[in-house]
Amino acid sequence: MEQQPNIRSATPFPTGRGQRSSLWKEVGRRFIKKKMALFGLIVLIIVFLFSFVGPFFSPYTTVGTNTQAIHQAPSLSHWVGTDHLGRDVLTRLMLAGRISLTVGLGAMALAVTIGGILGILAGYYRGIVDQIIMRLADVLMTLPGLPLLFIMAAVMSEWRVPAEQRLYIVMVMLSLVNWPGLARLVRSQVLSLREREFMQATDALGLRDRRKVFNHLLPNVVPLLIVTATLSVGGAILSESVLSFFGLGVVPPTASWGNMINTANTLIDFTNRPWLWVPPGLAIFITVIAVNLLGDGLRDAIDPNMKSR
Amino acid sequence: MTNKPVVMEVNHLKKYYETKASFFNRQSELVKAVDDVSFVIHEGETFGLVGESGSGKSTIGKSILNLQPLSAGEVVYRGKNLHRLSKAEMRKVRPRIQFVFQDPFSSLNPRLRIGDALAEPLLDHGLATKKTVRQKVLETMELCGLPSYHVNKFPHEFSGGQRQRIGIARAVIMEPDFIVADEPVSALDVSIQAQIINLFNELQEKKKLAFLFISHDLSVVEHLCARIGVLYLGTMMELADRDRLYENPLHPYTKALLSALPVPDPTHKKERILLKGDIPNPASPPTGCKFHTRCPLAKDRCQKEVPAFREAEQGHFVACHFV
Amino acid sequence: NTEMGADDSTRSVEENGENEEEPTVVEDVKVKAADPSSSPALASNRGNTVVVGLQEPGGIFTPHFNTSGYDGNVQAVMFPPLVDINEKGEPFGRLAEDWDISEDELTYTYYLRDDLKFDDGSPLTANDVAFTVTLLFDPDYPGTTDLTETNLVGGLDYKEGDADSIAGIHVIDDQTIEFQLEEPNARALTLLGGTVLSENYYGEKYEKGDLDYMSDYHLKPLGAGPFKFEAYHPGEEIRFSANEHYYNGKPEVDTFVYRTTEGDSQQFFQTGELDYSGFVATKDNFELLESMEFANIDLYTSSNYSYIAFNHESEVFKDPNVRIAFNLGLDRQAYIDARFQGYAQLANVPVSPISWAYTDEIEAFPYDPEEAKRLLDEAGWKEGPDGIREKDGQKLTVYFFTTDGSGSNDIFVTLAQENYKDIGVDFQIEQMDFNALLARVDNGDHDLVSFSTTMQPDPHIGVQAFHSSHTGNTFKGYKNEEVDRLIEASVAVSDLDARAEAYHELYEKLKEDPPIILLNYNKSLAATNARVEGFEPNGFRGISLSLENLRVVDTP
Amino acid sequence: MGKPILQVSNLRTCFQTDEGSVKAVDDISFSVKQGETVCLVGESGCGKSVTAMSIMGLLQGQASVTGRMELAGNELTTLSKGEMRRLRGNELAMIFQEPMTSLNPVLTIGEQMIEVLLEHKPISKKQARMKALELIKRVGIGREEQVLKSYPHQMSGGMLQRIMIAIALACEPKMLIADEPTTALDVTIQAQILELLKQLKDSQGMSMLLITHDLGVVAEVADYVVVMYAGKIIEQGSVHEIFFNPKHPYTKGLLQAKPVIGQRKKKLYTIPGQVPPLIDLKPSCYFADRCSHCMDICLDQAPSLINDGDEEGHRVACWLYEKVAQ
Amino acid sequence: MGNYFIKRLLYLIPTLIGASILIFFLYSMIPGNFIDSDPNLTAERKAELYALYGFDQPTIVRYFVWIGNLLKGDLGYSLQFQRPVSEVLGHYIWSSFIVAGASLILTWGIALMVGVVSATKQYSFYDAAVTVLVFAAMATPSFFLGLIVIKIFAVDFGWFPAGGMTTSGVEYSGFAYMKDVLEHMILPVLVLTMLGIGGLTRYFRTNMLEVIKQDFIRTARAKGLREKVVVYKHALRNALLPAITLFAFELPALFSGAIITEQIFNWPGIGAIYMQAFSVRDYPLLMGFTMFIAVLTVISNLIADLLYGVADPRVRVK
Ligand SMILES: Nc1ncnc2c1ncn2[C@@H]1O[C@H](COP(=O)(O)OP(=O)(O)OP(=O)(O)O)[C@@H](O)[C@H]1O
Ligand SMILES: Nc1ncnc2c1ncn2[C@@H]1O[C@H](COP(=O)(O)OP(=O)(O)OP(=O)(O)O)[C@@H](O)[C@H]1O
Ligand SMILES: [Mg+2]
Ligand SMILES: [Mg+2]
Repeated sequence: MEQQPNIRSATPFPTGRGQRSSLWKEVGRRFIKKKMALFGLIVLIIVFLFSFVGPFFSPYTTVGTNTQAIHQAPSLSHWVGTDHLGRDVLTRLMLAGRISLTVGLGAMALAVTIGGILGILAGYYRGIVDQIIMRLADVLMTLPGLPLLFIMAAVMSEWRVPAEQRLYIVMVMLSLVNWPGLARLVRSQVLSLREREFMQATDALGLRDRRKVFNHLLPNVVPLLIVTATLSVGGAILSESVLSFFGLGVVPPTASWGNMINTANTLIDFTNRPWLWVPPGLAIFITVIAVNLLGDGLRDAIDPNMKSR
Repeated sequence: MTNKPVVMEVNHLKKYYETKASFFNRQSELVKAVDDVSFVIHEGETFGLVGESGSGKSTIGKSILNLQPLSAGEVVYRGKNLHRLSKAEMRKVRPRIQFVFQDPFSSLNPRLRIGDALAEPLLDHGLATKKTVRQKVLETMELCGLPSYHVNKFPHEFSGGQRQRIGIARAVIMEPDFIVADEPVSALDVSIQAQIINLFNELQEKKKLAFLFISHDLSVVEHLCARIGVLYLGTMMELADRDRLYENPLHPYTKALLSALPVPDPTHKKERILLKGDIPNPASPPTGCKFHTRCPLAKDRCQKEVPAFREAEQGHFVACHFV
Repeated sequence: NTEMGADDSTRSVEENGENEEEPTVVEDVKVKAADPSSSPALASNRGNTVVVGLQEPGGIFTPHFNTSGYDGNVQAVMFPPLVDINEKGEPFGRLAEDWDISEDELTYTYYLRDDLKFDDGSPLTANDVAFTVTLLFDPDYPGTTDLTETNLVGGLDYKEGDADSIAGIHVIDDQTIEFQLEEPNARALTLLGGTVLSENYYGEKYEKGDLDYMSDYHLKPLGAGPFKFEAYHPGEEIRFSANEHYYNGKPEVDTFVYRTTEGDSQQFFQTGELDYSGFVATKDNFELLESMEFANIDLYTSSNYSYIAFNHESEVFKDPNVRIAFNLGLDRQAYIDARFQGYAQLANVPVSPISWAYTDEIEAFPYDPEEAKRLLDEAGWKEGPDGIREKDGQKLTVYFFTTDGSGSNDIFVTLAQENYKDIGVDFQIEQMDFNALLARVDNGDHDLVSFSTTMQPDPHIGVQAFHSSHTGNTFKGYKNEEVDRLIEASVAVSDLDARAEAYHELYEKLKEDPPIILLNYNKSLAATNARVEGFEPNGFRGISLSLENLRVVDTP
Repeated sequence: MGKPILQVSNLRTCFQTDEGSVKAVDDISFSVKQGETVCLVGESGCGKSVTAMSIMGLLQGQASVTGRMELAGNELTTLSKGEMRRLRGNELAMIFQEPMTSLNPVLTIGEQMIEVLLEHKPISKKQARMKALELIKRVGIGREEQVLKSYPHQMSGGMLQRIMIAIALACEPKMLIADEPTTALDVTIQAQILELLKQLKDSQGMSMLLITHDLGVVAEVADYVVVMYAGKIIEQGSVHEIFFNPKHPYTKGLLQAKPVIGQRKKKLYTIPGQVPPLIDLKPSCYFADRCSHCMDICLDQAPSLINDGDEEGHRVACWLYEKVAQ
Repeated sequence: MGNYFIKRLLYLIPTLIGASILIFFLYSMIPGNFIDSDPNLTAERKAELYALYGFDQPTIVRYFVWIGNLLKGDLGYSLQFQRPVSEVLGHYIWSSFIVAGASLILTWGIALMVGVVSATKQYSFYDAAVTVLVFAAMATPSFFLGLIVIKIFAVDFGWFPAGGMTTSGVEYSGFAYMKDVLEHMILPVLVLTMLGIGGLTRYFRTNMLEVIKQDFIRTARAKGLREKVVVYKHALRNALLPAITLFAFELPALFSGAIITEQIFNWPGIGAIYMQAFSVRDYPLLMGFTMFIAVLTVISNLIADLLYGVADPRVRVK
């Protein structure tokens, strides 16, 4: 553990108190100016609080089936009604949020990590490393996504994974499908960064590879990663719901927004019991919009076109 | 002329780029960016390289410092053939030979503070410890005319001239004995230009550095360089001491350059040699003397024969049939 | 208020589980359309054509060769068997006018109707029957009809040896055919008296041991049913026209269409694309159909049922008391009520209540968690610190495999998990598609697995797999000599009363050593656009028997 | 020299940015006479290009432009969008700073030249083509047929710069704004282009506003010089006056800093410091903190542009001279 | 050209070999097979059938048999349909194609329009409204969108058929048939379009906003060109360039069917068939289809590169 490639360790100049604006502070300042993005952030925070803190305020338990109170319309005791097992939809909505948000963020983080690292490696080392990584990505990209998920779901279920961990497998599956595209994106960015003069400058200074990659390449790929990441969060939440549609997502009775909508997959529920599908639908919609607004804002804030003057 | 030791010796340097002519035409074109150029630079000397945009100046600079592979020729730095060194050996030599990039902004990592950018190579090469590095960075910044309060700023917070000085500081801080400075002033306006020229003069005096100074501005080069080479389409056209070159240019291209240089004096109406035509495509350079398409003196012979690069007077080399 | 009504019908179970009231199960009913004239124009303008929804078949319309059950539905339109079964599960003659079973039950003689014709006008004779049975014993036969069970004399010689014909088949004359069995088997009547392939047509290129050529005929069926094949548009529809050569006379309807529908077909019936459609029997669907005033509704009990099978090779379930505890510990009635709201019935024996073999004298296991706990304790499964039972340091965790846990089908898994947790069982749910489920059950990866039977024309189908000699994998490891004997007895005679008695005894035995957890008998819900008359779906054969009686009436 | 063809008065251009309001051009006035070449000089970022763009009316939606700009009697700020459009490229043309990026990469040179002619002149396509060929010849590029069919990337920087000039000249404008038309070029090519512009001025009586920071170029082509610093005009006068009698310390500094062949010095003169950021400037002389003659008043009051009396048209904005005038 | 093309084609080989290996082994890892899907089979019968279909051989051997047949152009024989895979695909792919094609055209058309308007009226009400709508479409699960559309347009209003490709029970031909199919197409196309439009619209908007900032647009304005000419001739053309790659990427999607949408609308497309084949483990069909898509993907990547080169005069592939 001697020489960790740590960006901060190389900083003998701790940012002084105040006055001088650091890059991130400036990003923050610009970000706050973007009203839409700020709005997105606030909404997202609310959604998080709703999901992770909300259930503590609910009088209903996590599973709490009650076969005497099925399909009740919204009332004072059940603000958004009950489902086909008499469970409180609001409580389930909050709990489902934990799953959906975790899957969304987790799948995104994984895909971004895998795609980011492989993309950087491919772009930086080129040659054989590039060939191997990119051919792998090509091959994965030739497989249509949904079938691939199916296959993996079937295989994983054979490996008897405990129910609590299914969630993580869904995340892994989604990120496995998504990384090749991201790796491509990052790679092309790195290829062009490589040609930038500041990378040539690191050559001229004779820096070690590790330093080049971690101190110079990585920070410049981060904005791209942030934007793709925020864009893919929504996608992942939706994909989880698609997996649920085919019974491949999280295992019931665990709720996710996706499988909550699924319980209303007949025209009868659709027409007669909107409280079953409107809340989770709205939750996904709001989250996706919030995350995308946030992504747009972050991109703008981080990429100020680097105006020279 | 000088008996100072040679720092850098460039022999028959060639650098060809392969480019694809068009998408469906797979026959790649060979851009002869640098075509057989030789010169030496002595200790403490500033060698100027002039020539219009695209004539191969930066390419020479980068090739010398082994920032890109060569097509042919050799570069010898204090007895070591740079392009034959192993990766580890090269890393040892790196701090001794430095490069100041043409475009200071693009050669600085936009997300690295200046202090870190300067400290990083020192730490990486073990030339300073974490304790001493700060002092060293601040000293160098001072030397290059950057007040110490800039140390925590990001590149985009500087003006062009300041950035250029950061680039210079980054080279100087390694205490090299040879620096390639690639057009450090041509993108700047006059007052900043002047600051940098002054800085170079000072450094050279204080640290006895050898420079390869690349520029296309003859008036700047005159201020700085002891010897000057004139490049046209990757080929050296003329090479001489400063005074000889400016007082007695031999090559018609050098003459044209000097005469075309606008003089900041509205009353000065001088005779100007107007060249005709455009700079030829470097992928299909003219046969014979590369300059013949624009040369006022061109004869049939120039189309066919490549003029030799010969010593016309003592220490004054030129490649022209008519000198 | 209908919501209240639902509450009334939902039964509540008191803590002690004793104070049970009879559950309310909705009676089978037929409801006439309130306003036939409200039929959508799309249907009313269709003329003398009837359209029925069907899941996409595989496109193999040769009987015995299909791989998908939906192909079977298509075949049923064109291929009547010699002997069919009626709505009570009793055999009756179709192509065969009558049959004889010898005293020793080893000789089966079928008497075909006079003048039988395939739909191209060619005659249908006993030779065709012989050809069909022979074909099914061909070593290269790739389908799933398995006649070895009938113990036909010479069948195995043909299949595995080099006999070039089957010794037990005797064509007496064009209308009479006789089969010789080695041992009696009550099922032989319908198995041998199945659908008939034309020898002239399907057998033209037949050579023993090579059936590859058959695939050329899969999309060009030649049958003798009420309708003959017209056209197949994969993914869209299969079109039939009335068969003038049908033995019961040409049907009134000119054209019959099976239209492909996946999953929910409500919208298609509602918009008039379908004249007849089956629905999942639920309160929701029933009410919905009532609200469509042009719909004749038919609620009937099907011959299938749902159950949960144990993995009998698992140590946990070797002890019959543990299996009984699992039966007692599950509040099946609550599940059925929540899921079907009265539109299904708790199963007590492994045969449908519409079958002649059914009895209500054997009681279903009650919901009795206390007794379940006691049995588990007795079996050595003691409650651990986390509430989950343990034995020899091993937790009582069971893996339950199911295909339908998603969407609104999560009712069972959710409730079962709660119920079993109450008695100290950690119930883990594994959801997968049917094929994977079967493969993994084959491997014995499961502890419990949920199944629903197909329609069961014979009660034997429901129990045959409990026989220890049965090599099917689901009940591998289940062995009870008494049960074996009773199963054998139930097919040893062909008299239905005698068989019924044998079954009752068997069911009693099975309750003591339960191989499965019975869940529910299903009901089926069907709706007909009132412009069509004659649909009489039954729990054994669906609509196939009534197709020949269809009639389009002008809605007033 | 004739009457003023372009009269700019009190032009102010402000950009609203996230950081605040950028006064890129701050209350400037000048005029260009018929057939005259006015040079706009100043350090990088002092607002030269923005001035040009404001006159062209190309900043709509991005910046607030106020003031009066009169072109041959037409008040540009009151023109409708359509009228302004008809004027642009026709009577008022502009050459942009960066030829490489200023031409559409996916259209041929020909298309881009012809479309402007078709837009403004009542001629047929064929005639427009002929005219385009002629223009290419005029700016000194041979092989005109071939050039017409080429895409921008197939041309060198110098050729593109001349094509930009050709496009600007296509409709024979009365007024040409050339924004650093030679910065990217080699001195030999630069000389060619300056020569061409001079010829046009003489042959067509075209007026020109030339933006540059190269004092050599100014000396060669300008009749009149306007010196800008941080969005303001700090000095203006005839080319002679500016070069031989500069008043403002900044102008003086600029002239001194320029290295001149044959006049080698040990150390070049430099102006210390740098241009202040243009955001939220307080009233003061913006040059004050770099000025060696800085006085108290310079720090809290902006000097106005005054006529220094010496010669018609030589004006300077500096407190040093304000005092003299008083 | 020729040389380069051959080189590119050669590059495809390792990718396709990799894809074939991955496809084959992934599918072979799925539990279950065709024969297992009948629970009533006895073990003996099962073993017989295994041998009959060759399932009893080692995976490697089966891979080589499969790839060998593939190389001969034989995609295999569908177990479920008892017909050659190519024949089955040939039938269903086209019905998927017409829906996907129609929706592709619509999606691109609308995305283009939105891009143009957003670029010319950035931050306007219109821009904001479109953005929200686009996000809404992006945020709706496909099956759900399908349900909504069926409920509203088919059941309640009865404007369009609820599903299928033709009206059953009637025999149309010629123009009437086309009209019938067209009517049935509307809803699935609508759903597919709404699903696809989100990303693309964002993409075009960004592209247009990027292009409109470029210097040459300023030049075009300085030339006094009409705004329409500036936007459509100068800006749009450049904004479309990077989309060409994207367009080629969409090609395989044209043939791969929309599993969920097709299922919901009963559209006789390859997506629905894929699901069905999956549920009975019709491996020859599954693998044949997946391989077909893999080949298409690889080819369209190639086409994308080539097209880009044709469309953008600047492109010089290094
Ligand atoms: N990576 C490259 N690939 C292909 N051609 C190149 C490459 N780099 C430079 N060239 C070509 O080589 C020639 C010389 O380029 P170089 O950058 O050395 O010119 P320069 O003299 O430094 O010009 P400038 O004054 O504009 O910096 C030019 O024609 C250029 O187009
Ligand atoms: N769109 C814009 N938004 C905000 N600020 C701008 C914008 N365009 C220009 N500016 C600012 O206006 C000032 C003047 O810019 P301008 O381009 O006119 O400088 P210039 O004198 O032409 O410089 P150069 O010699 O480098 O071309 C600069 O500080 C610049 O940052
Ligand atoms: Mg250069
Ligand atoms: Mg400018």
